[in-house]
Amino acid sequence: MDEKTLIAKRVALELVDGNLVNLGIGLPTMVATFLPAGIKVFFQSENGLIGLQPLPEPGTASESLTDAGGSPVSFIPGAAAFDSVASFGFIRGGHLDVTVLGGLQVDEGGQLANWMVPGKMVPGMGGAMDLVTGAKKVIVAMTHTAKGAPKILKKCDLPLTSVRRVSLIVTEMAVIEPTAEGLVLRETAPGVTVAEVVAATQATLIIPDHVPEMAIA
Amino acid sequence: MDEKTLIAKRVALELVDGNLVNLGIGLPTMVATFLPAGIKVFFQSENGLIGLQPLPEPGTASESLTDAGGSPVSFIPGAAAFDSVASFGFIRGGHLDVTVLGGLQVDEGGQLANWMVPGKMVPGMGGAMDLVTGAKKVIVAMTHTAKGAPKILKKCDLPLTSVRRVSLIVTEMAVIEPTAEGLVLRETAPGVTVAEVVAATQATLIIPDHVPEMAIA
Amino acid sequence: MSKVTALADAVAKIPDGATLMIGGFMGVGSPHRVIDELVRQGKRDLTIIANDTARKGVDIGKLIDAGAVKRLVASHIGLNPETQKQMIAGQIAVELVPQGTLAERIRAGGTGLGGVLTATGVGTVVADGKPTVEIDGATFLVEKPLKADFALIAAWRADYYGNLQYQLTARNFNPAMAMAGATVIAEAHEIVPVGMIPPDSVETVGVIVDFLVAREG
Amino acid sequence: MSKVTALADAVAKIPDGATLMIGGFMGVGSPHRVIDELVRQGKRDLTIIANDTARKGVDIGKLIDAGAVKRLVASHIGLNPETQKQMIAGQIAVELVPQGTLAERIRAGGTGLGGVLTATGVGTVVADGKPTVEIDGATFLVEKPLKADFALIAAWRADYYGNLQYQLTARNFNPAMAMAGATVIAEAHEIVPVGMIPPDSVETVGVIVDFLVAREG
Repeated sequence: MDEKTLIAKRVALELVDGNLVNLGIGLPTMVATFLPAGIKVFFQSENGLIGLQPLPEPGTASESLTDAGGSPVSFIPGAAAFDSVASFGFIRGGHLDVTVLGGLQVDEGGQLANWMVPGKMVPGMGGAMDLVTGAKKVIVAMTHTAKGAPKILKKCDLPLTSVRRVSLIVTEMAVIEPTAEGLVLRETAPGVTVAEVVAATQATLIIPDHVPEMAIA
Repeated sequence: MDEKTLIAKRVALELVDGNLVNLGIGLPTMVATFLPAGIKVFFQSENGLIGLQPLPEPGTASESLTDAGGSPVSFIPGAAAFDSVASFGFIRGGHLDVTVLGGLQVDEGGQLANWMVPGKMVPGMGGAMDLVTGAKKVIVAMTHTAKGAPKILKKCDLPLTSVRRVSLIVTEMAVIEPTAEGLVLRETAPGVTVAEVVAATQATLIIPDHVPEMAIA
Repeated sequence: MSKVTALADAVAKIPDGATLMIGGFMGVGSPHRVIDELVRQGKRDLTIIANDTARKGVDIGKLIDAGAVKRLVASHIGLNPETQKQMIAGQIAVELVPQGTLAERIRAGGTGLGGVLTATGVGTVVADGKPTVEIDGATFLVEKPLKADFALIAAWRADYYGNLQYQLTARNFNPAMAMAGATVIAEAHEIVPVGMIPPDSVETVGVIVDFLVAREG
Repeated sequence: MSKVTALADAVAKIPDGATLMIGGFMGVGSPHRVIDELVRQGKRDLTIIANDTARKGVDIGKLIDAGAVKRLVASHIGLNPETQKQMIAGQIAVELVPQGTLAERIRAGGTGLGGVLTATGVGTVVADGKPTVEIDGATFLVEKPLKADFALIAAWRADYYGNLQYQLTARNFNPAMAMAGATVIAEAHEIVPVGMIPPDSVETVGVIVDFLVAREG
């Protein structure tokens, strides 16, 4: 299993039947593929849809229906469309149960930076600041390191996406929960030791007596 | 012609083709009956409709369609329904061309009091404060006096509806325009003298050299 | 995932002392059956947020008649003398709010905004005790968001997921209140299979509706 | 009262230097024909308020390619390298705004609110230089309303009065922008007789639309 699949499968276990979920573009989108059996969730696309699903077959795209990345999608029976004002009303108003986003950095305060690298990459924050500030549960799905350098730091040096503490960090090495006391190591990936996670993490991790292995199939 | 008909007919002359107009309950509602020929306006009902018209025939009422007073109405082709948030978005956002409301008092500053008599009548302001604050043109349609006592005063002693200066006062005796300089007497009703208007008005009126008679049929 | 619940069971979830938003405008678009059941179950000490209290013996007026209401936030109570009587007798604490401000405060509560900045009410009794802010030379009141323990909503058509459609002026406060209630109980004239309401016609998204009350018998 | 206007005539009303809101999300729901005509007429020094600038050579991207834009307010420009190039070269002044805040600022401009109170952006670079207010112990940014000289809107269906319906995720910023433009130019896939769109299906009310551009040929 490649690392992105591992991350997506582990994130999928966080979703609860009936949840309203927003998946960021890229890795987070893969989460939809790995929903546990019997779990039905509603996917929101912030450009104005609840009830998004992948295009069922080629040749059925509409120019009036894409995901937030601009790719053609479809909708489930019982879907609803709305404008951008209403869409962010759901997000800001706490009606969104879970958002899954990528990350550039997360720090010991659980604060996320994921929208710009000054002088290098200034794409704009899109909906990320609203999502991280407003969603009930914020899951950061990212690789543990970038070119060998840790992404989980004592303090983010990139501009923050929000001062709000994220709920969970899922990487190919570990599941880490930011708490008021600091970052708690909740799970390690199959074949990864606690020492290896600690070595790949700049931030101080709180290590419970027992750190189980991720329960993924 | 009774005084209410006179007032309604004169107010109707203020409406311009294509205007979006909100008529208050009571006397203002009568204005719709006296639209000049060739003038098409859209009536807004603040409970959620643009394109209101009277019920065309008995037996065609719907429990889902009333005016803001709760009376059954109908709609013209091209009408639109919306919720209370959107309805007051039109009003507050300056999209409403004209509002016609009743008045208890108007003063030399052109400020209107029309929503409560402390200790006596506390019905609530409903939409009046938003209408007077937000409409492009505010027309007060009221009798000139109440039981012989002037209603156009130096200073309102009832609680104000808005600090915004209204655009025009139309009574059965006169048309008066509040300006930065004060209340200007613009027209007198047929058979009413300037001296009679002045006598029935507590506020100081600015009297132009020529005060024409209301041009109503 | 059907949200359909028996009327008595849904209403039984509402404790004495709860804060309820109730949709409707002079009884049009009010959840008639839910209101009758609130009275039948003898709820007490309710705080009601609604545009008005209809007329004596009608809709929300029945809750007033039953002495079930200890606090009321509304824009207009002028057509229900019983409400005014209980207010004057000190049995109901009434907060009167301009209708557009009421709609925006409910919207702010449901969409996570910190408050409403409006010119409506500036310089009037409505402004008493409220902070103001200056923005580009104009003065605005800071009005606080409104939320409720329960939003009681009436719709024209629902599907089993709780997606709702409204009709004409029976829409009014219902869509905004559905967003601002921690728990949402909706009654509908008709419940249709999921997928019957096209995505562009859904006005309240089912994910925010908790209980759906069908027409009896 | 038909609002139908020839494309070239409608676009000719837009002067160089104008502030334009343009609907669409990565080109979905953008007024394609109006944008092409803006380029053809060689407009210069435009300020554009839009969610994004699509891709190079696509929709709003064509205005960027033409060097017609001197200022841009958007939430995301990451998929258009030309926009980033002109920003870095100092040819376009770019203000990046969180997507939900952008939507609310446009809504505030169109509905007469003094600003937006949001937690999104608090403690981040987005908050730099902006006032904050404390409400019940929480901190909110005060974000200013946005208005435009022209709103350029794309709809699915229009009637001759300018009532508009949108489709799925092609809705996005269009309805809010239609309220916030001093002059509104809408293009539609289809124009139908007045009365064909039921009142409950009208999403943008014709009274706020100034010019309607039909599909050519």
